[in-house]
Amino acid sequence: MGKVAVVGIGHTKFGKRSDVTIRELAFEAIKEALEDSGLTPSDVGFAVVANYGGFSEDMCPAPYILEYAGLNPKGAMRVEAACASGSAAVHAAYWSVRSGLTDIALAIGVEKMFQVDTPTAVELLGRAGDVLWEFIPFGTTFPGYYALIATDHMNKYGTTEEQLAMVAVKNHKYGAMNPLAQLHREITVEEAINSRVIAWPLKLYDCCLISDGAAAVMLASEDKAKKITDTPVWIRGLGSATDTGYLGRRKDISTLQATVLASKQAYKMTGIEPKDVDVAEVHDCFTIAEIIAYEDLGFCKKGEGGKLIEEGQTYIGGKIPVNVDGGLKSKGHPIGASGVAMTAEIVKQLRGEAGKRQVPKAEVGLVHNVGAAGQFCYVTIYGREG
Amino acid sequence: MGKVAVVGIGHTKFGKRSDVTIRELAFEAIKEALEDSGLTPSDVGFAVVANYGGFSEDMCPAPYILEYAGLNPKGAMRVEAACASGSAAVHAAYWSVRSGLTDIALAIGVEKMFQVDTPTAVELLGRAGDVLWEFIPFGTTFPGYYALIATDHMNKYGTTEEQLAMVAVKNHKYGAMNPLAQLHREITVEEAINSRVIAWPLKLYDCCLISDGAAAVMLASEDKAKKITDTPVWIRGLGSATDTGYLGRRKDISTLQATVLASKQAYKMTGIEPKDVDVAEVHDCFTIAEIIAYEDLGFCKKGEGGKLIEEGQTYIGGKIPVNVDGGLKSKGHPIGASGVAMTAEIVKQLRGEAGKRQVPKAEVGLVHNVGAAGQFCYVTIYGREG
Amino acid sequence: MEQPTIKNTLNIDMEIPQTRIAKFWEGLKQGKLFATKCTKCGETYFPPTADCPRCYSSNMNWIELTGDAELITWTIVHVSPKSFSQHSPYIIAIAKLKEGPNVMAWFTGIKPEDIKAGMKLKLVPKYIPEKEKLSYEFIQSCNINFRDGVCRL
Amino acid sequence: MEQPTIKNTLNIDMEIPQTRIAKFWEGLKQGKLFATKCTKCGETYFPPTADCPRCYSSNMNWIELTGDAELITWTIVHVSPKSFSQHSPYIIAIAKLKEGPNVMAWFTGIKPEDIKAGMKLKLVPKYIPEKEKLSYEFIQSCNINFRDGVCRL
Ligand SMILES: [Zn+2]
Ligand SMILES: [Zn+2]
Repeated sequence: MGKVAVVGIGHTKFGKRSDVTIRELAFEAIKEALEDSGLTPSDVGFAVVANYGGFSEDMCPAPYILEYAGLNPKGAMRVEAACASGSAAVHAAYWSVRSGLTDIALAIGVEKMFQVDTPTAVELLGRAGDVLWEFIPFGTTFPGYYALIATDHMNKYGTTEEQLAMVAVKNHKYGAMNPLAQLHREITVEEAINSRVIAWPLKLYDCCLISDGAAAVMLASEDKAKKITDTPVWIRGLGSATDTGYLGRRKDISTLQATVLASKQAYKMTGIEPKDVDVAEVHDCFTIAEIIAYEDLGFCKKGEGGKLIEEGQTYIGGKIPVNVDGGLKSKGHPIGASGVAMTAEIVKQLRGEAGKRQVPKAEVGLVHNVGAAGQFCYVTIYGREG
Repeated sequence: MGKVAVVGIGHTKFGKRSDVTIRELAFEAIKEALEDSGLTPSDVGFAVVANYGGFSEDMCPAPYILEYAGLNPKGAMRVEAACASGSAAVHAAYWSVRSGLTDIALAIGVEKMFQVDTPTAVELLGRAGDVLWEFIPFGTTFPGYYALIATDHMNKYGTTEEQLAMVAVKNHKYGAMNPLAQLHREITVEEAINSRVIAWPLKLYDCCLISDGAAAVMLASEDKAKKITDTPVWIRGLGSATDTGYLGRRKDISTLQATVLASKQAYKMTGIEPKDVDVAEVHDCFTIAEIIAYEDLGFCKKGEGGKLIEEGQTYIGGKIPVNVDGGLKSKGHPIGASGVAMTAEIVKQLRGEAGKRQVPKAEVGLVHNVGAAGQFCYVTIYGREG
Repeated sequence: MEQPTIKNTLNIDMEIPQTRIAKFWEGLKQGKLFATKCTKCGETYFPPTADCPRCYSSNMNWIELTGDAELITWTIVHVSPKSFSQHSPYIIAIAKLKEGPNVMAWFTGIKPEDIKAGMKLKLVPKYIPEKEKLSYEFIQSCNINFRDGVCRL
Repeated sequence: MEQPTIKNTLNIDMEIPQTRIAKFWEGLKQGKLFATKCTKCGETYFPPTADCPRCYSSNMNWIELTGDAELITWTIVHVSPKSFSQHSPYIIAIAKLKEGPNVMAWFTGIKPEDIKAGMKLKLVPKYIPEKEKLSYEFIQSCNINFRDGVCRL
């Protein structure tokens, strides 16, 4: 069967975008993806919109985004997989092309979180957890979930607060180099460790941001892709898995089983091994999440994620550069947009268009996108070669 | 490329299901679909959950439904296309199988609308419209949207309140014969016409119900399907389209352009014409919607939908039996479940398992599922032959 | 015996930016109705948009509307959403503006039996200072002053 | 000049049925903690489920829990959601029940510096009659009476 490639990308500035509505914000990304691919709305066969929702006005956002971007009457749906919604949209768009039903599909991710105040944003995010048995009775928050995971990881493997802080330092360093990032400020380990506690042991600089942002990627079938662009980036492997909603139902909470399983599927589909990955975007909603992702994706052994960042191996020049766009931590984490934006960044890297943040000779890239506290995981492997 | 078949169906009792949570309700449908197909959770490759949301506790319902039904660690996503979410799930599940990424996919639709009071349900549904330019300033409701469409259709084509009532009479007749339906009461044209006004010219009996319910359908690739069952029902054609969110942006609001375009795609894919369809499930969220669907799907000429029901042509024995399960009108309309439940009903008909409501010699069936006021439309054509 | 339930409340207050069409809201305050018109393809948008869905230009001109319109369709909403419970019944209409776009708004100051498709309407700005609420509505077209939003035929 | 915005509020009150696990809530009222145990495959569920995700049986037995548990992990939530703004900071813990399942609940009556992985906890029912609120929480395991939810070591 035919291959599928990314032939166009769009990525807005992330941050507090109180200058635009969600429709205007999505339009920015869609326009850029169209221009990047040289296509027009009439070329698109199907549009998949990723949006978590609740922060913004539309309960059913897809039609309003399509109308604003002149994409009617193209078929569309919204997909949601909590913080992995963006990757779910990329996978659904991939399926629609790979199934042969359409030649060109557009995955759009968008979120406008600053339309509500912080306690409400914390509430809406907390409700991605088990509302019945965790949120309503105990007010669990997302920093809280990852703090539970962090405490367990620290107890089991001796991971330290300093190592967590080192992830933040790295991601702030690259965020400062990325004009699209929400934060442009390098930080030190000391600053991170001394920042205020959000959910112990996680502090302010361990946590991703509340963000507004949008991204869009255009996928095309093999035949079309070769006509559209000289630099297609091929989707080589895909994997997805879920884990229990109730955290207590998991045997070991210091690992995200969904990551382990989803990445195994993607590696198997491609024949690529972790050591063959040149650059990765991993889901660093919290610093501990990046450390665990190193382990669960096979970039290091279980329990050695803390050591990997301590040795600087995930910087450009290290064994496996990770989140060299700033990550969710410094670039921002507009929920529905994130997975699509990670894809756009990997495409930039494989095209060699990442400027100061370019990983030399990047041939194979990986996107790892987690939904909620590991309830969902999507892994996608991209290559310059198909 | 390989064909895809429905190999298992599940459909709960629709109605006020205050005896169960959304998880327990979805479990009923999933269990039935597994038993019907003879498969186990471990056979499932991917699960797509359709849910509009807002009425029930989980902002991110998929993981909790998967956990409750023992479907972890299978990959999953939620899809939403307003009232067409169920068909969006069937299409996404189809793609996932057709793409070759999995052999077996499960589409699950569920909604629990009775967890909120009626004014809140009206509010949440109204917010599927254009929240910025219709809902917030003018309090548009879904009966209101379809009333605007009805007024226009009546003015243009002379469609009468009696004809609208006749749709309700037919659907109540079949609902009374369907043990899974919410209402089991036949009504008369007089009763319908004299019922209280909801959004003039639509009255109580022109409007679908607030409902709780779930449905699930198991899809399999050609090879697998033949091994699983002797009565696969093949997905032969698919189409989907969108229309503008803001109703004022449409040239003609007496037609749903998305239906016209989506059905053309599906007919073209199959080579089937409207006259070849033996039985149809059409989106009768309001009686006017069924009349317009007759026209937009090509079962009669534009403007003659009222005549078609007046002549009784959409009863069993007529030219094209429509909604002989009671439709959304009498069977109920639990938003996310509806498109999946329509699929289950067509499969029953094509298997010859519809009992008293069986359309004789049904070989080709059509499912028409509209999201919001025509913002989305999904059409799917099923056949006993592939 | 009463069955146990879990009661839960979710309350969301949001603030939706209107920065890029600020002129529209200023216009309403001043009793004027503005639409946007694409400088590239000439399409007119009401509600106004800051970008053109047709040609993707973001160079839009503001044009003042006459408010002249012709009724296409209408409904009378009796069962209203929670947030409109004190307002029902209300008449919602869609009418075609002289300048092109079809617009949805309340149609006020009219008896339902007097409404007919094709009748001339006027779209007028509506400003309720005490509620700081800016909106617009249809009234019957007439020649006398309707600055206070009431049509005196 | 202040930029215009549209303010909007959405308020949802819902009531979630607990009919099929009514015995669990009655148990809490009586100071007892119940789990379900599948009669077919023997799996124990807390929070209780009316159906078994493992073998799809719906024949579940109710078993009373001892409450004995061992701490796995914990956090102290300082930044809380809107609906918990008056409660923070609070300690959330996950502990393994003697009967098998891991449970998440608040851990009360303890100083953060005294918490250690592996420590013995007791999961106890909690009933606040004036608020009609039924819940459960972890306290430090001890031999004396903890009916009022306070651990007196
Ligand atoms: Zn233009
Ligand atoms: Zn069992």
